[in-house]
Amino acid sequence: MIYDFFFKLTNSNFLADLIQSLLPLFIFILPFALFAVLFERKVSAHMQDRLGPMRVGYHGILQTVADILKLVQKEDIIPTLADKPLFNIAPVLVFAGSYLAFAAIPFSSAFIGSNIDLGIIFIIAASGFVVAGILMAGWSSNNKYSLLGAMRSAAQIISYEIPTVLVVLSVIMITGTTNLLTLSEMQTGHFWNWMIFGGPVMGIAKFIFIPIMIINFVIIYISTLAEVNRTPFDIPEAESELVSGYHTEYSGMKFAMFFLSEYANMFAVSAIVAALFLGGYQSPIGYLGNLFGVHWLIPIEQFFWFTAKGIFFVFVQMWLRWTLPRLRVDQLMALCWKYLIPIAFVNLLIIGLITVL
Amino acid sequence: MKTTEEIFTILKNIFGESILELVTAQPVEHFIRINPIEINSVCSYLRYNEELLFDSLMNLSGVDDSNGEKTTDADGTQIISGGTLSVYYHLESTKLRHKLTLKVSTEREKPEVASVESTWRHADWHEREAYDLLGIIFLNHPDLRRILMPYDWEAGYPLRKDYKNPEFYQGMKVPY
Amino acid sequence: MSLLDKQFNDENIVITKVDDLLNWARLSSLWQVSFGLACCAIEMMATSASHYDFDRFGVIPRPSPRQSDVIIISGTVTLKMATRIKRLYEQMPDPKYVISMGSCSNCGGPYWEHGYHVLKGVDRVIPVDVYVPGCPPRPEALLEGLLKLQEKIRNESLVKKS
Amino acid sequence: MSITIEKNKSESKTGIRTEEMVLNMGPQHPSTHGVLRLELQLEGEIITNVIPHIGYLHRCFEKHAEAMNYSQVIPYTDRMDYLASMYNEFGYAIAVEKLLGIQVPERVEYIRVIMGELQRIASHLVALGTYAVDIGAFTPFLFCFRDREKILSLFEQTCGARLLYNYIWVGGLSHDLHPDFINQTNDFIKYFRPKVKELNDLLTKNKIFIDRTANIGVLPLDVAINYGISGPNLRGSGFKWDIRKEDPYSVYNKFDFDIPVGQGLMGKVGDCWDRYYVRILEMEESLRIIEQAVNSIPEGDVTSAIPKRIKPPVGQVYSRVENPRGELGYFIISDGTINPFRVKVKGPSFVHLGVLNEVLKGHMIADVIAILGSIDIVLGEVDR
Repeated sequence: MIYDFFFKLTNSNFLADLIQSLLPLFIFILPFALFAVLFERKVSAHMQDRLGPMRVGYHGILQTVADILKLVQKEDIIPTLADKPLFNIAPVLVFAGSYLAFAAIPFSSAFIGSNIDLGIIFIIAASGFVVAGILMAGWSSNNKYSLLGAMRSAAQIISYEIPTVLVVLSVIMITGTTNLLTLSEMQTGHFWNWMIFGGPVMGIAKFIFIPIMIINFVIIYISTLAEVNRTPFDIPEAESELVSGYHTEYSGMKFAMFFLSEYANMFAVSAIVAALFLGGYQSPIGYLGNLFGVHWLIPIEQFFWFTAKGIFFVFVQMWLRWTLPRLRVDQLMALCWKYLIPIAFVNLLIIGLITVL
Repeated sequence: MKTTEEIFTILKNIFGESILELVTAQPVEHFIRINPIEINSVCSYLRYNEELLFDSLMNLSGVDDSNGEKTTDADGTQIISGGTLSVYYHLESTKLRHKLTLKVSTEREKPEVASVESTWRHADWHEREAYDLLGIIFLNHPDLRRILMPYDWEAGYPLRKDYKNPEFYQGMKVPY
Repeated sequence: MSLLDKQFNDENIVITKVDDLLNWARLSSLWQVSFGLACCAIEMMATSASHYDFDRFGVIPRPSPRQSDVIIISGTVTLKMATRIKRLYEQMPDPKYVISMGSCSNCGGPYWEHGYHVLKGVDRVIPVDVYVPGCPPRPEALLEGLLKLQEKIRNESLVKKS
Repeated sequence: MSITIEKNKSESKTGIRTEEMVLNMGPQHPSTHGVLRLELQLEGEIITNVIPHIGYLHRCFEKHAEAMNYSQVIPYTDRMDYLASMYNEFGYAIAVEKLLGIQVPERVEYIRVIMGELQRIASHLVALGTYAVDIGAFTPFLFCFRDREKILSLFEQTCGARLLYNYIWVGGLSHDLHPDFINQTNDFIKYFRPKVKELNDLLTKNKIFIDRTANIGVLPLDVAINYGISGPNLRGSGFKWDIRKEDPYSVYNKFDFDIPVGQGLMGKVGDCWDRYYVRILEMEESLRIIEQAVNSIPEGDVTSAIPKRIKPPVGQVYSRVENPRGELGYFIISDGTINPFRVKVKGPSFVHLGVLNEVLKGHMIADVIAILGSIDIVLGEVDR
């Protein structure tokens, strides 16, 4: 839709493509990271009987802007003993990796960076890309805390990718597609068509699917939480143990890249969870656009629903962070390998059996 | 429950000459003076004997008795020569609920005391502290290093009464 | 060296406006090194806790000195610690600021006379921007110190003072 | 931030050269509770040896005590264990009073006990709050500090200071209580009881918290006594030992309170969780003492027994009190002048830190923080 609009306007495939892919970036993703940082500080403050930033703009709205502007001004320190090329590339890789995932996320039926057929697989691959950046950062800093943080991080992200992929696989088995747009379209209608309630399947199979899919949803939420290193799985950057983990030695803008990509990642994984399980951009109650017959309103409403779902999950992540203590490395691995993976695997088998039958 | 006097008699019977005297002239606390080289064997007896069972060392403190000959240097610093450094041991039995104070005195020029670290692990750091601040050398201590002051502190032992502060430490001015 | 590190010879509207913006950013997001030394550190913690809430001014503790802008020397600096503080200060990226909190780090405090192991004032090893008196200073005093520091930053300029 | 001191190099069977990693924690580290430096020798994430380096906050208390007169020492005792200043003064005052052989009025003793117990709650709140941060939960820390502010404001109204009070003097107090103190303390007790429950809900019974602390850092009783451990750490190991009961001082024998001990509810007796939970229970016991004391406090003058000039006879005394962290002992030698000849302090934190190597071996890096937080040290007292 957006593509058509711009194609008519510019009469050029290339420009329309470019605009379509850059639009989400500028109107949503970049501002989102800024918003999320402030949101986190406000959420934490209000949970702790505080107020949070108050002095910069109304209730501190401009706090993150000031933070980023300040980080730009900071001296860019490269430790003498650091591995300079790797040290410089690492934040860019992490930043790119986490923003790459946004390319395939369907914000609404008309608003997707790139409608790839292998959408979900692409997102998983792109987020796996981040690990390389983190390892580079940890290794090249020549700091033991960074190294330990990076090792923990790599181990954690790779381990938790397995339950994520198993759950994604079970969704793919039911729907038979990896295209996120198609997947979202299949969950259209009311909320009982969402994958968490068994998806568009009808009959007895649906009632078997419901408990399984709810368990799957919990598994994928936990493992995405671990993939973005949030509490209770924030051991790679555990402040009280490893100072700040793999980005201990980074200052100025390079640190800002890690900082922003962390928050971008939070939304990316929430978006995946929303797209896979909660109907993506589908409204749970129908559209105003349909009601009044204003069809151009629908994509905007879809955009609203999608971001609302995403931000809700981001909020839950924050809520957990400011409530729970963190796990230890071995407990974290035990949770993944002893509980999440077997359960996800059993779920996958059951779903496979039912779909085959 | 045993009083200091009773314990003194028990110890005197067993260790004889190593137990020097029982001091009761001062207010509040009475104590037994012991030969500094024998202190560990006395302590391990005190700890393991069924009647005494002093399983807890409450405190170990080194003291500069400041009882030597005092001379004043040309630049006004006091120098003490001769006299003694002492170590006080406060023991307690958590089972029999009695307490005891021991004192050993050693020469200022050659301050050597047997370590009680092997009897109570607690004494480890206290002895290191006494070494650090007063320069009392504990024989047979496994790890007698400075503990509070920097490892490369060369200006002597600060709690001695004739200690003089250095002017500079690693390029930083020390006096006000 | 980036453009922002340069100093300009003459003043003009662009530079002063950019100045204002950059100073505003700097003063409203002063991240502190989460680093405590002694008694004052408890008051510093109390300042970041609910009742006084340092976060209102944009101050959040960062565990790593590489990511912080201000170091609050909160307590007695001993000779053994002084070299570490100096190194910590050197690890911070420019522009960086120092608040000396409490009498001990201002001048040795109650330990000035007999403290054989106390550095009489942290300014003997690192430059200090704001001194907060008190033993320990109340959280309000620390907040006042922060506001003074903000005032100082507000008056910084890229223009060379002749 | 980390410097390698020395590396133990060895050849493994495969011919690959391996090195034991030495990780330096501190003196500036977010969770060393001050300026402690731990040299950890690691094999992967497992600790093989720990060498604590202390003295980064050595403020020469004992030298100052020799150079000041008896009443001038009190502000310096405040600055040792700065989280429990009231109790440090309390212990020092008792020791000097023993040396002088004077009795203080009953009202003074009551006020000292109330202040001491309020201080115990405040100190435990900091201990529990920072422990939560070490484990990774931020919110309980801020809740604890919020409640601690209430106690500090009680102190502030009484003596004008928030942290270092100089309130308990030899033979008396600097001021009497202010008129509204009793009411406000009663209000505080009413306010605080539900907050303990809140803390329990948020942290104590959290599954992750239990996983992180139960069966970690087990300190067996015989090791504890051998190392001279006291206070909540000793009680966490299951030994009912509290100087307030065993060797009563002041007016503690007039109050009815229990001594909580670690029972190994979540794991072995003497683990981190037990030590943590003993502190929670102790706060409730302290509330009980305060409640009894404020409601039976006698009238009287608080400054009448303060001697004009403190000049004890030649002698010595070792006097100890139950500080929030354990047995705080003052060994004072008097040579008959107005200055103490020697004051040696046995700080509980100093003693407790010595046991670290024993407890830590074989645990993981993450447990270092859990164990260090659970033994609750204050560096001001370790280094004095």
